[in-house]
Amino acid sequence: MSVEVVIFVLMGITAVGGAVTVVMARNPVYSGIGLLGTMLSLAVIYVAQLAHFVAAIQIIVYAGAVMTLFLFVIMLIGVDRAEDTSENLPHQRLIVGGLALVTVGFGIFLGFSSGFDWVPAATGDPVPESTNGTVQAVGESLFGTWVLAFEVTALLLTVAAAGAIALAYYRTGPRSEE
Amino acid sequence: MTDLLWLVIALPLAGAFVLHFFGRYLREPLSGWLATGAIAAAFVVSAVAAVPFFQGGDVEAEQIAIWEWMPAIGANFELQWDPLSALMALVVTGVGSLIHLFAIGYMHGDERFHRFFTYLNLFAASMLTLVLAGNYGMLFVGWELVGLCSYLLVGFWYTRPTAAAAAKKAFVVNRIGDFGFLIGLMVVFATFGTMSYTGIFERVGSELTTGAATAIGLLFLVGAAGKSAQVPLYVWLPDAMEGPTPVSALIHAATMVTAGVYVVARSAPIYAEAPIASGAVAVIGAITAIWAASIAIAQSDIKRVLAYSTVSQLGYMFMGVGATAYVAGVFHLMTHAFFKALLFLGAGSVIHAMSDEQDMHKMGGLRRRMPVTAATMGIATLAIAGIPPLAGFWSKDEILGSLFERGGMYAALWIVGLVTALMTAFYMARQWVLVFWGEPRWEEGVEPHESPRVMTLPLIVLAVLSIVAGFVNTPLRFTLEHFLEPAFEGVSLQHPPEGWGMFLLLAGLSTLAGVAGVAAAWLAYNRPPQAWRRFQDGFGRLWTAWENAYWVDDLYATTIVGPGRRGAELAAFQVDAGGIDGAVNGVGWLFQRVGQSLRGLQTGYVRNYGAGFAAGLLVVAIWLVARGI
Amino acid sequence: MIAQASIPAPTISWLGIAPELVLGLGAALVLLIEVQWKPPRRVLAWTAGGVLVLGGVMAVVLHRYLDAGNGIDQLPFAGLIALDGFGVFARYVLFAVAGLGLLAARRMIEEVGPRAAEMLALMLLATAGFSLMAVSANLVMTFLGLEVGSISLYVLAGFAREREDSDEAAIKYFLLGSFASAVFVYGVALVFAGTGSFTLPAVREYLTGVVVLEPGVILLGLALVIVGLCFKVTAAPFHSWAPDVYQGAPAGAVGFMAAIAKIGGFAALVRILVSAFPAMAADWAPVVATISAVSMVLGSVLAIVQDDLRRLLAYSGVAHAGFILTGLLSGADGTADVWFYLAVYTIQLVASFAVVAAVSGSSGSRSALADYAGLAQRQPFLAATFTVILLGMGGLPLTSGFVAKFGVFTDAWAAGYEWVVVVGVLASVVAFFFYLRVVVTMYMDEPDGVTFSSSASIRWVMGLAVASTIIFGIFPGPLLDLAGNAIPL
Amino acid sequence: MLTWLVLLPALAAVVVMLVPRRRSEVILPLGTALSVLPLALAGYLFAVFEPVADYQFVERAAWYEPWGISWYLGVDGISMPLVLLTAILVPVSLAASVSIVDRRKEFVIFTLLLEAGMIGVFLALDLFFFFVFFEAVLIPMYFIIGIWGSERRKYAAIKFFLYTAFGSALLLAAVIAMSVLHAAQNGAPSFALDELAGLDLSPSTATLLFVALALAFAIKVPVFPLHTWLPDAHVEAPTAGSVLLAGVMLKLGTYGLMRFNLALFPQTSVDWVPVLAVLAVIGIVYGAVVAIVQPDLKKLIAYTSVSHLGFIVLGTFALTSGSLQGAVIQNVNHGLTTGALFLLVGMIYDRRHTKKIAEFGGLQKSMPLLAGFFLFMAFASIGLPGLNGFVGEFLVLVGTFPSLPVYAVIATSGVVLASIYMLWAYERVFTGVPDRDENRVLSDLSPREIGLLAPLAVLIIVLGLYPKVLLDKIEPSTEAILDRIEASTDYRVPEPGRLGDVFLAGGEG
Amino acid sequence: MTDWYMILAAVLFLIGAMGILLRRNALVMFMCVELMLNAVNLTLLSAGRALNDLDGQVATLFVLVVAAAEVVIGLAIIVSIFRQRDTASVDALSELKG
Repeated sequence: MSVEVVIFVLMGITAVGGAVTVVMARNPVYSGIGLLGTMLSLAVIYVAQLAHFVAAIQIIVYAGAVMTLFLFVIMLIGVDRAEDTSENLPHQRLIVGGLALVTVGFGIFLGFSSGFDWVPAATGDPVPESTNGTVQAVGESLFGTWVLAFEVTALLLTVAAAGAIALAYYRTGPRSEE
Repeated sequence: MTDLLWLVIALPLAGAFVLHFFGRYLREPLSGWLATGAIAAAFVVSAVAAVPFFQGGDVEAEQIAIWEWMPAIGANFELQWDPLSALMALVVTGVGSLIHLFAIGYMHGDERFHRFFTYLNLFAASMLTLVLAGNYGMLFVGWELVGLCSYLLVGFWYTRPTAAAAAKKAFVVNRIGDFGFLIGLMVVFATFGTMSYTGIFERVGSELTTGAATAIGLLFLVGAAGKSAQVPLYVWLPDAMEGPTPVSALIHAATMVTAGVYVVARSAPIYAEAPIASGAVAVIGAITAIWAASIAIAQSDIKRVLAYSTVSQLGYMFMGVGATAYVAGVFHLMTHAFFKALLFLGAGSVIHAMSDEQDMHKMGGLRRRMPVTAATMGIATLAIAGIPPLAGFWSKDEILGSLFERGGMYAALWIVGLVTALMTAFYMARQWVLVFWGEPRWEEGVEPHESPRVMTLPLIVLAVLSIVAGFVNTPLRFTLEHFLEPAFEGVSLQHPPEGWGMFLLLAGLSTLAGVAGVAAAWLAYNRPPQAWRRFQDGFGRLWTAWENAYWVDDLYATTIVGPGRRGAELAAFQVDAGGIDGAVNGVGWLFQRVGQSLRGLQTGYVRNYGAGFAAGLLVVAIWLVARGI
Repeated sequence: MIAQASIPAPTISWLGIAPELVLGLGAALVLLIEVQWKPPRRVLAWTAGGVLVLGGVMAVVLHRYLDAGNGIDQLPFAGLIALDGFGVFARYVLFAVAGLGLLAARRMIEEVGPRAAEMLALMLLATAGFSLMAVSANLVMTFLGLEVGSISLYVLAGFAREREDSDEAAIKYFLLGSFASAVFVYGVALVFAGTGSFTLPAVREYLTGVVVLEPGVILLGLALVIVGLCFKVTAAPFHSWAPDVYQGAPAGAVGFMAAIAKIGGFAALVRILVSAFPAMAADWAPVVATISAVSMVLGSVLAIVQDDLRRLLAYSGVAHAGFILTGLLSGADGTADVWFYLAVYTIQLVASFAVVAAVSGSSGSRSALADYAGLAQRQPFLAATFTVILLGMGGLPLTSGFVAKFGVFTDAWAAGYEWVVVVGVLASVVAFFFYLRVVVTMYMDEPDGVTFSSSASIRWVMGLAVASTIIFGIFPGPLLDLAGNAIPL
Repeated sequence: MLTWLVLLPALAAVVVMLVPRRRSEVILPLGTALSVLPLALAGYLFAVFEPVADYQFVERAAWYEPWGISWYLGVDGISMPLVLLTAILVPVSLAASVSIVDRRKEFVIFTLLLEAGMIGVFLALDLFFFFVFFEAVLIPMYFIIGIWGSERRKYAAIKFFLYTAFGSALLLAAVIAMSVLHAAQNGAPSFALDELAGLDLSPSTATLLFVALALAFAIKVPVFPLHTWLPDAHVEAPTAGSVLLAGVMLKLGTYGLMRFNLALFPQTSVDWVPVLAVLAVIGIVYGAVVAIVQPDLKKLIAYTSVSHLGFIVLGTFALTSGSLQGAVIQNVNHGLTTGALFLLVGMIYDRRHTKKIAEFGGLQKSMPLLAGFFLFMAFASIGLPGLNGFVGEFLVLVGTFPSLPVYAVIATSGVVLASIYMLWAYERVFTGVPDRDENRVLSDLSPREIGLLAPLAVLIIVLGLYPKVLLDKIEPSTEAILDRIEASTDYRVPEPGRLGDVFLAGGEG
Repeated sequence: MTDWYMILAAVLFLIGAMGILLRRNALVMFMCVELMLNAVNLTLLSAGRALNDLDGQVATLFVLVVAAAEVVIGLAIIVSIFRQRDTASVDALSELKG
């Protein structure tokens, strides 16, 4: 049993646990914490898969920036308390449960059918060198073959900035009472 | 001369045309004279064209093409000129001219005077088209056009609801007959590939099976029964008396109603191949003859008596042509045209004089006020009663003789004919007596007077004809028979028995019937009203049945018209509006309903949408993945 | 070891991305001008318009350059984008529709207050995003373009903040949109796992070159990709956001939003299916056919019962998505017809919402069908042109809509999907019903005292749209020829 | 030349469109005058039309090569009379529309566009363009009914549109299918009628296509039981709409059946004769029966169309020389007669503002001329020999009998029923004493109205007495259809005389 | 091993998807979207490793950026709504329907 397996089992459990927390927690703050747990677990798994740079970004961007933003908003709009999680839409849980059941059932069926290969294009065992996600390796790729995509993220951020401004910054006149 | 034969049709047609468009600019009598002139000219033309036939000898029938109409089915405008059509044309134009003349007086003062003559002329043209047609297609043109004119003229006084209804009834019942006639035409075309007389009669021997011939014969009989008012389609004719009396004389006595007889005579070569159809014609004729005669006995309306009499006499003609005694049938057609036209015109004269009174119970004693009318009508009455030597005697006797000679079933028909003759004599004499004899029973303020010359002149001419016309075909001299022979070439004609003995016996019998009828009527009716009422009561319920024409109209109303209308209403309002259209609208409604219920899926809750999305996703995913394993 | 290795300078095909570059820079320019000078909004609008025109010019230049065929790399940026007829046509349609959308939004720009610059920038960026999505030959690139465009549209949907509807539209659009994006990108990841490549031509080569014994993961990825994109193009049953968003979003922008997302979505869908997965056509075509049929039926039937014009147009859009998908069934043979359909339909869509904007006010929500009663008497031009547009969307002969439907149905029939065509023609009859309902309301109902206003820009939109509808209806040849080259690499 | 025939009305519409709204008084005269131009051109073409089977004045230009679509026009003996009929009825309907005051300009434009479309349908030899025109005519008619109709106009307009659009949807599918088949068999798609006629179709394919086409056309005709849109549309439409609807648009269906179903699927046509003949005969009887009791004069006439058009369908599928000629000429006849009847009902409506038969009575007293014209047209419709209606019906019946004797016999009852519904209606409307005050003071026809009816009356007489003007030109084309059917199927047109041996062989055993 | 990573990713994706369907707090729903994107990242990365292809990692970065941009806009929308309605429950936003 290699180290990777150990890491996978441990982190897998925490990741799933975090995810379940996100969905089940009555308090949005706990959901946020759960999400944070999942992200950190995934970061560890990334490291185990030699994706150092991605793991770092995962922690910086997700755990750092994104989650902070989430928690900030939670606090800002004051939903940091337990809420009623009972279902008010008729049949919603039934439907979702059914869908989940079908999905899981189909997944298990696939697992036993042995006709499903997750990475059929893989030619053999992973070669550590080729996917060692150092900053340099990733950077070369990012600024080489992926340069246009990288530039497009600039557009994305412009959109985010302009959108955020448009949505939140200006206040128009008093709301019309309808 | 036959080159100009088309003028026979064209002249009255032109008259109608001119009158239609310019009639309103003509002063009253002028339009009448114009119309009369047009048909008189047609008479002259046809008389001149018929000269070769009178001269005798081997005169071939002629076909004169005018123009192609529907060549695909061999129906073109072409004229047939043979003795039969010549005779018919002469009768139509001759009697027609006299009736036109009469109408100038009769219609005096009517606000649509010129319109009346338009229609009369149009009728004459149509009837001439019918009789001169060289093929069944064109014959049918005339056949229908006379129906149209009948419709127009019966409904001439359209503000009377009864007149309008009668006009419609006449046309519709005729159409029912046409139903058969049209199918007959289809069979003719399907059998021969043409509709022209010559084409058909050439091929009768080779192409025609008995089955087809019988079919054609029976189908033509249906049409003829409609047009010639035979049982069971005669019901329109009594109602058609709503029209002005000259119309009744011209259309419903002398000409149009004889078209059925003409068609059967014209189709003699076909009937010759179909004894069953021939027999059917005769039987129908016999039933009609006695049936209508019995009704006529009890009628009180002067024109209705004549109407039922016409029906009855047409039945006679049918008996004649049905027994293949075509000459006899046509002979009776001709004489009947004279005396029945005379009777109608006389009746018109009476009605005219009595200020439109038609009930004979309110007449009586008119002979002193209207001597000419009384005399001429008396002649006509004797003629139709079959009193020798008037015209009716000869023609009727020839039919009866032929029936007797034919024997078998036809002998039974002969007895029917004899009884009918008795009844005919009775009811005609009854009419004459009721109208002209006895004491006046006029309503207050009615001042009868003799009709003007323009009306009496035709009466006199027709009276003369009613006397002499019988002599064209007597056992002494079969002039008409020889005249018509070329038209019935190749058809074996039925004749009365040979020899004077038989003739005298049969003639004696029928004369006896006639005399007996006249005498009975005289005895019964030349008495005060109470007396003849008692006489009538002696017949009990039978008289009521006759008076009400055996309630046939009611029967038709309850068995055909009523259910038909209810059926139509069912179809229109239940089946069509409810069922078929309901189904169509139901589809629309269904779409709306489905749409409305699907709208329920769009709840507005984003999580519901998500679930729908996920469900769709799952289906697609499973579907695709399942294809990969 | 870390410091020495220098990264080689990438080769940049400036011309290849010139149109999008212009748009991106233009968006920045608009924002800068606003920050710097706070000019009248008219100036901003004209600037944005100019940017669009310039972008369009770039697209034309690129087209000419490609036609000249002087050895240009058709897959620049290591295959991130493809320079092909497909992209050329996509850009034309996108820029034309965006231009019309801008024109239709003219009044909203005036009314939206100080946020005009953001709105214009977002419109330009959305155009750029979907344009990239259309030219992208790489699934990740497609995802990026999709997100650039979609996120801009989320914001536009919520732009009329003074109306609660607008918020609702924005959050619904956003949540479901992100969900769908996640699905899409998961599909991309699985395709990558299955084929080892993000690049469409590479995927195609892999799939045609190798017999994949266990293609489950590829098919799963493909399913997710298809569904993700079907969401964008409002194909049923992934359409449920559309009616709500169209109804809630500001009228002035809805036409633009709806049209441009459809173009981008379909461009990506067609490109991915035709360019990368022709080998799996036997697998995806039945699925697409089913989605198409469901869309046609569901969209038509639901549109019948709508009382709100915007929802009606949304559901009709679902039906149209179904119609367009039928053209996809014959693969590469059908791309020309799909593009023709997309072009004429999106123009009509923008024009329809221009009328909505004219009647309800650019940010207003008054779009109940009853409000259109008597439009013919009050605004004859608007009513007449709208009628032509509606009939065009209905697919009446002599309009471009008919040629478009004819084209895609022919493709589907030729591909052996006769039943889809039968469903399609029947659905188009149902579609006539609801389009005619609008016409009936405009022409045959009496006005109830509502006043309508239309501006010159909206009349321009309508005029252009009607002209294109009729001209391409009678002489579709040139456009069809142009679309005929729109085959993805 | 033919292109101009299509374009002229469209251009006329454009000219009318350019008339400023304030000069609305010139619009109707202008529109009428302009609509005479196509009539003149059609008349000229008719005059120089050679009585041969081939298509004449053919024009063909590629429209979109890759799809195999071409602008392909031509006329033959089947379409020529219909083109002429269209060109005649449009000026008449326009001139009859003085009572339309509201939005008159649009009305004229729609009518002219309608004419362009209808002529296009008859001229198109390319199925694509046939379909285009077939469907395009719906829109102007939809507006004419929907805007200028009476109370339930919206319902009627939408019903009309959807019902017929449903039919054309199937037509579209069939057209697409044929072009795809042509591409599969000959390498390139094509929509040209003559080229599609050469398709090699399996029986099942041919049946499906035949049914799709037949359904589309049957709805248009309309064949029982697909007829219920017709009474609604007719009743609600304004006079001009009814005239053109009954006069021309129904003929699109019968024309389609003859032109396409017979030409493209000879064997299937022969196989399906019983089905269509049964429906046609049901339509004849049923339409007539239902017409009898209609309380609305216009609806009554509408139902008579169901009956009369049944004759045309019957004639078409009886597949004999006479029946086909009869069907073609009956197209024209029905157009003239029923068009005139609708004009007359419109004239009554203009005066009395009702169409309910029960409201009338004795109108002949106040309007003798109108009554006269009505009666004339009624008799033409009944099928009085000497008038046009008879020629068609008689040819159809007599022509049908050899091939479908039983149907012909049943169909003949339609002739009887026709006299019942028409004459009963006439009796109730025109005869008797006018017992309502408003019926007494009606003004008779104006010279303008006479001017509208008189040409139709003249045509009715001319066609009744000398149908050869049309038959000569029709015959080669109908013969060509029969030749084609005989050449490609086992069917043989029955020869005269066969009937005597086979159908009624009773006597000889 | 790769299969297990992929399965883990799939499970996370599924949990995220269920969260969106089950929770009505917009913020939590949005977190679930992030969860799904993380699952995608894990998939990309694991597949890239199995394929010996660094592109998987690079693609992960782009998904990450997209997620960040989405967060910005999503939170802005949520804040905007909260300001108007005092609620973060999406169930309260169901005026548009039918």
